[in-house]
Amino acid sequence: MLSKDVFTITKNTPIARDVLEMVLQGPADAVAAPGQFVEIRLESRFLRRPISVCDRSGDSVTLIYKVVGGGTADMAALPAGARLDVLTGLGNGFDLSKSGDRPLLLGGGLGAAPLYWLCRELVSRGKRPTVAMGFDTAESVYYADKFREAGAEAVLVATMDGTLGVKGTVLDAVEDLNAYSYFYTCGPKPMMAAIARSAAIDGQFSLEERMGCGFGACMGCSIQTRSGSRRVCKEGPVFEKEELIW
Amino acid sequence: MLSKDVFTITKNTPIARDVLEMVLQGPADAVAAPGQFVEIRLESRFLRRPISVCDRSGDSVTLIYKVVGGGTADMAALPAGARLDVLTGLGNGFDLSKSGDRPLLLGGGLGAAPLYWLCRELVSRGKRPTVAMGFDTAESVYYADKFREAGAEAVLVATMDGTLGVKGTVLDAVEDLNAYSYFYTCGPKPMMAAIARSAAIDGQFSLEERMGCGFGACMGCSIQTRSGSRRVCKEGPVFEKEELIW
Amino acid sequence: MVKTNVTLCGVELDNPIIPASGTFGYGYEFAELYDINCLGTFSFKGTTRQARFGNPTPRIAECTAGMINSVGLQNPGVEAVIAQELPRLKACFHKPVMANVSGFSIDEYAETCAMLDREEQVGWLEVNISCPNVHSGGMSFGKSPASAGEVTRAVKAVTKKPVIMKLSPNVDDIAAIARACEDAGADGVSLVNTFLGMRIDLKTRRPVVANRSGGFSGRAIFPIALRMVYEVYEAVGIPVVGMGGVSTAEDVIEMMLAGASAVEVGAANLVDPFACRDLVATLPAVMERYRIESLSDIVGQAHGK
Amino acid sequence: MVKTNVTLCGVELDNPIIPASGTFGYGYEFAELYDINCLGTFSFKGTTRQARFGNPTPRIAECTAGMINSVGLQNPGVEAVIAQELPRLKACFHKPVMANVSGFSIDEYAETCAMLDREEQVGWLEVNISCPNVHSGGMSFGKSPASAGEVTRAVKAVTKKPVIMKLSPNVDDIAAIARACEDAGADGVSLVNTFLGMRIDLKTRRPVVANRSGGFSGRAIFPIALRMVYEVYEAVGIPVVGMGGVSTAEDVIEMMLAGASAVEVGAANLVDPFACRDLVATLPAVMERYRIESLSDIVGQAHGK
Ligand SMILES: Cc1cc2nc3c(=O)[nH]c(=O)nc-3n(C[C@H](O)[C@H](O)[C@H](O)COP(=O)(O)OP(=O)(O)OC[C@H]3O[C@@H](n4cnc5c(N)ncnc54)[C@H](O)[C@@H]3O)c2cc1C
Ligand SMILES: Cc1cc2nc3c(=O)[nH]c(=O)nc-3n(C[C@H](O)[C@H](O)[C@H](O)COP(=O)(O)OP(=O)(O)OC[C@H]3O[C@@H](n4cnc5c(N)ncnc54)[C@H](O)[C@@H]3O)c2cc1C
Ligand SMILES: Cc1cc2nc3c(=O)[nH]c(=O)nc-3n(C[C@H](O)[C@H](O)[C@H](O)COP(=O)(O)O)c2cc1C
Ligand SMILES: Cc1cc2nc3c(=O)[nH]c(=O)nc-3n(C[C@H](O)[C@H](O)[C@H](O)COP(=O)(O)O)c2cc1C
Ligand code: FES
Ligand code: FES
Repeated sequence: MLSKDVFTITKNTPIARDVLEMVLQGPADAVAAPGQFVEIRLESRFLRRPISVCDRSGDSVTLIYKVVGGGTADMAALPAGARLDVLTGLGNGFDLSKSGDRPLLLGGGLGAAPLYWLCRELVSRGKRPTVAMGFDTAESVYYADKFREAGAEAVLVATMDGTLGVKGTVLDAVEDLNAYSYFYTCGPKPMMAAIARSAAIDGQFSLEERMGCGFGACMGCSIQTRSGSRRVCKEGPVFEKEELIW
Repeated sequence: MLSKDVFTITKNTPIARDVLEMVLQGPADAVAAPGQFVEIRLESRFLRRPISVCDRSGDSVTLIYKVVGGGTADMAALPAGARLDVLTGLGNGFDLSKSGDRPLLLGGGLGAAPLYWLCRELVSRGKRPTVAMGFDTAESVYYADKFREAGAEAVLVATMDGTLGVKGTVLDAVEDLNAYSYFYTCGPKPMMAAIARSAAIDGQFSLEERMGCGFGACMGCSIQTRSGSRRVCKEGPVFEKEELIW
Repeated sequence: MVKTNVTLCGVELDNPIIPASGTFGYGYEFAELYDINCLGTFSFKGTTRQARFGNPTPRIAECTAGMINSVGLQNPGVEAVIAQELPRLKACFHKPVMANVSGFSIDEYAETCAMLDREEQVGWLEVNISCPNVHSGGMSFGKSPASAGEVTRAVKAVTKKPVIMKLSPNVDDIAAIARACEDAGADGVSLVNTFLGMRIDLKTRRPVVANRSGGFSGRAIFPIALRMVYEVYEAVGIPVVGMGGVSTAEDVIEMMLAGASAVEVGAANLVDPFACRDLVATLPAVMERYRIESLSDIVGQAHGK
Repeated sequence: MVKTNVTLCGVELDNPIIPASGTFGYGYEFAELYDINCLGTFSFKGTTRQARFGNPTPRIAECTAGMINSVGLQNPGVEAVIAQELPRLKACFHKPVMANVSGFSIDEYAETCAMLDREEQVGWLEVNISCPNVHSGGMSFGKSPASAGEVTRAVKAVTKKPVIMKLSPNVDDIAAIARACEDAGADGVSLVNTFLGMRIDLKTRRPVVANRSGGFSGRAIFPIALRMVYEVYEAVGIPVVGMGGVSTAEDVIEMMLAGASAVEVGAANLVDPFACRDLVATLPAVMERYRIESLSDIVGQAHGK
């Protein structure tokens, strides 16, 4: 259920090239599942900015975001102590019940962020997730250690330029995709399309679309799926493999 | 000459009902004469806000303003320490050379503000200005003591409801307008029109118009005078009595 | 106690606040957030004879003080609306609702309206002849007085409910179109729909929305919409519903002074799901500040008549 | 080193930045603030055959992300412009200048243009058929393709200088007007002029500007202006000068991707007298960020042709 609240920024610091970690303190009860997102209002922007929940514990919500344009640049300029108007409880989130024992988490760039809380939740349910993360270059890598500390079975890193881990895409880092029980993925479209093509196992994809509202009112984010039209913000952002048309 | 600079607010506090005094610190050299004004940029407003200079000394500029709408409400919310983008050096200012020995300064409401620096300058030139100020009610009165301290010969206060000083308009506070050597006035249009009708002596009026730019570029503030069209922001805001058509 | 109630084509509203079509779905999702019976009414998502998926994504682009959408009338079609959406709507909203209808031919408009005419909860038909997002769609009907009149007549022939024609701002002379609708029997007009607008992505060097251009709305358009409401109010004798960029109670009052009997609110709902609830709540205090006792007294007052 | 130079109707500009008519006077007052020779050129205040005082005050109203003006073409008349303004302009600006002309009859347009044609420094005639602020004035010429073509022909007959027709956005189909101008011999078109807009004062319950409505411009209108530039670029083969809400170097590039050969900047000058100087200064860095080597290469690139 959507909630609109004021949060206070307790941390907002760089953790990789153009990437920041922001911690928000406030009434976070609506943040119900990994894979959900929030919508942040910024004074000088008309639309809110959708950002995935990277982690939640108690009244604290962690976001990881990359500065790509005006809105995220505004976010990066906010000091600790600043207050933000945030919609929480948006989107469906990942379905953990399907993970099997050895799920594979595949994150590309900023797409690794929502997998962190997912990883923690899977570990706490006794699963042994493997995390594979792909980046452009070593300077863009974040959270590899955090995933390890969270109890990931293995953390595989790939960089396109080979400056860290395996050279290539996230798929190059994973020896055999189909050796796992299930996958969860979030990242750039070409990466996810490649996963859809290679995976024999089932899994879930977290999608991105330009959003008007982020809570189901405008039909701005509708996509065609095998079971008809779906709003990425409401019925998504997480969709099962078999629903998606690539 | 116009100058565009960043000023720091060192003070921004209420001094009468809905009226605040703001002190700005910064490169104030362009503020050349009493009667000039500044244009303040506010983040959430498109146009700048024109405010008369109430006083200047060194790098400090004092403004007095009334909260009447969104922009002035934004101003009132600014804390000391905030920085403002300000255009200074706008408008012609009062012509002090014509004052004679016993000038009369007539201010209505916020119109008294620009007369303060004028009063100080006249005193420093050995003149003996009398100041007459009109307000709605006692709670709206400001700066009466400051004018006295500045060396005004007399400070006459009128309020419409009689709660302070003479009951009535600023003209009711002045026994005989024509007993003075010259007048300077700023205030609501009806008040200034009444002065224009009653005055046999010469004097100067400071006008207000809605402004686009405030520095002569848009023709938004043009008025018809006896000597042709004039921009209130550039050839004004101060005009000689004989130029104006009421 | 100030009076916020107004009358729209003979139907009384508790207040003039109406979430605009396409920004409030069929209401029931907002009803999970607050009791939507606090609203005057709302205009539901533009409904067509057949189901429509709408345009490809991206469908949204951000602008200074506004946004572009190219949703393209996505809706499940009038039959599904009647069978599935209206029952859900009825469960949470107990006032007459405004049915927003679009079409691709005069017959389609008439058919869809005839079906919605039979729905008890529908209080008004708002006939959209102004959607900029569908090629050869609604917009072309709103571009000439003749075709606007034709649609009006066709719809009036199939319904007893008040018919409000929704006009496009992308025209030379919106007052002429409004007059044609009035002459053809319209009970009211609503305006404005979105302005055709565009954004280009500097990185890809291509238009942001897949459909290239889309409908621009939000705070930015308010002064143009207000001028059009003012003009149309002078041109017609039927009620005018004003919209375009409304986001504060002050905006609502300004629209009404210009001539609006009621006011729709679009993009503001997308930025803040509680926008219309909050507008309803703040309206009385703002009325008091400007010494307005009854909103219905101020309609068109800026004309000084 | 990136290249900012562009060509406009055969005349080379060091950069595409052009302060728009009515927001830069005759230039010399800005020359007191900075060396205006850094600009591509500028378009001087709309000039008419006779002197005009313009409309009564208030002439200005503020809006979200924009403003309304109802100046009404205040200017000293073409003879005084030639006798008094151009010599002062020449003293501080050493490039060809754009002469902006308005009129109330075809003859008047032609007469004024003929007089300005004899002025050496005038590089282009920008013929305003789109001023919304004068009743029965320029705007009506810009409302139909036929009359737009007529003005174009009359002006072309009296000048050898490039003629740029300045179009109104308050029309059904701006591309059709542009095409009519091209067919009549125009060397370029510039767009957009202001949108008819309005604000009402809640305290007085009357329109803010004395003339009731006025011309709305500033950041708010950018997406509509951009769409029109895009459409007109598809419709004509002559150069398009884009304007409407431009205030950053990114906006300049977006306009050029849509099809503008050069870009005018209006209201932004009023908010910040140094706006155009700063645009010229920041353009190269922004070009580099988006990997643009030469601005003249990107004109119309968003069309993907
Ligand atoms: C469900 C969801 C979850 C997301 N989670 C994250 C995250 O955890 N971390 C992160 O860094 N980014 C995330 N994004 C992308 C993020 O929303 C954009 O990077 C951000 O909106 C860009 O804003 P901007 O103003 O900096 O860019 P601009 O390009 O200036 O933005 C202009 C407009 O486009 C929209 N936009 C631009 N890029 C995107 C995009 N990739 N997806 C959707 N809208 C976009 C903006 O929201 C805005 O409306 C997510 C997007 C979605 C839809
Ligand atoms: C030369 C000059 C000097 C001034 N000096 C002072 C001063 O010393 N102290 C003071 O309190 N006020 C002064 N004013 C008036 C002051 O500019 C307005 O009160 C202020 O702009 C209101 O802004 P707002 O956003 O609160 O009101 P809003 O009504 O929300 O403003 C909307 C628009 O109207 C303009 N506007 C509103 N009222 C006026 C007005 N009376 N005159 C000109 N423009 C107006 C605003 O600038 C803005 O563009 C002066 C005006 C001028 C022209
Ligand atoms: C996302 C979105 C979808 C819309 N869909 C419709 C629609 O289906 N039918 C319709 O008549 N208007 C539609 N509109 C137009 C709005 O109802 C309204 O006329 C317009 O947005 C102007 O109001 P605003 O500035 O408050 O948004 C839509 C607007 C938006 C933003
Ligand atoms: C105060 C003002 C005066 C204007 N006067 C003229 C004019 O004389 N002639 C003309 O062609 N356009 C005139 N315009 C229109 C501008 O040149 C420009 O077309 C319009 O403002 C859109 O650009 P902008 O959004 O950057 O302001 C004027 C605009 C403003 C704001
Ligand atoms: S973004 Fe509005 S419905 Fe998804
Ligand atoms: S306000 Fe622009 S010329 Fe005076």
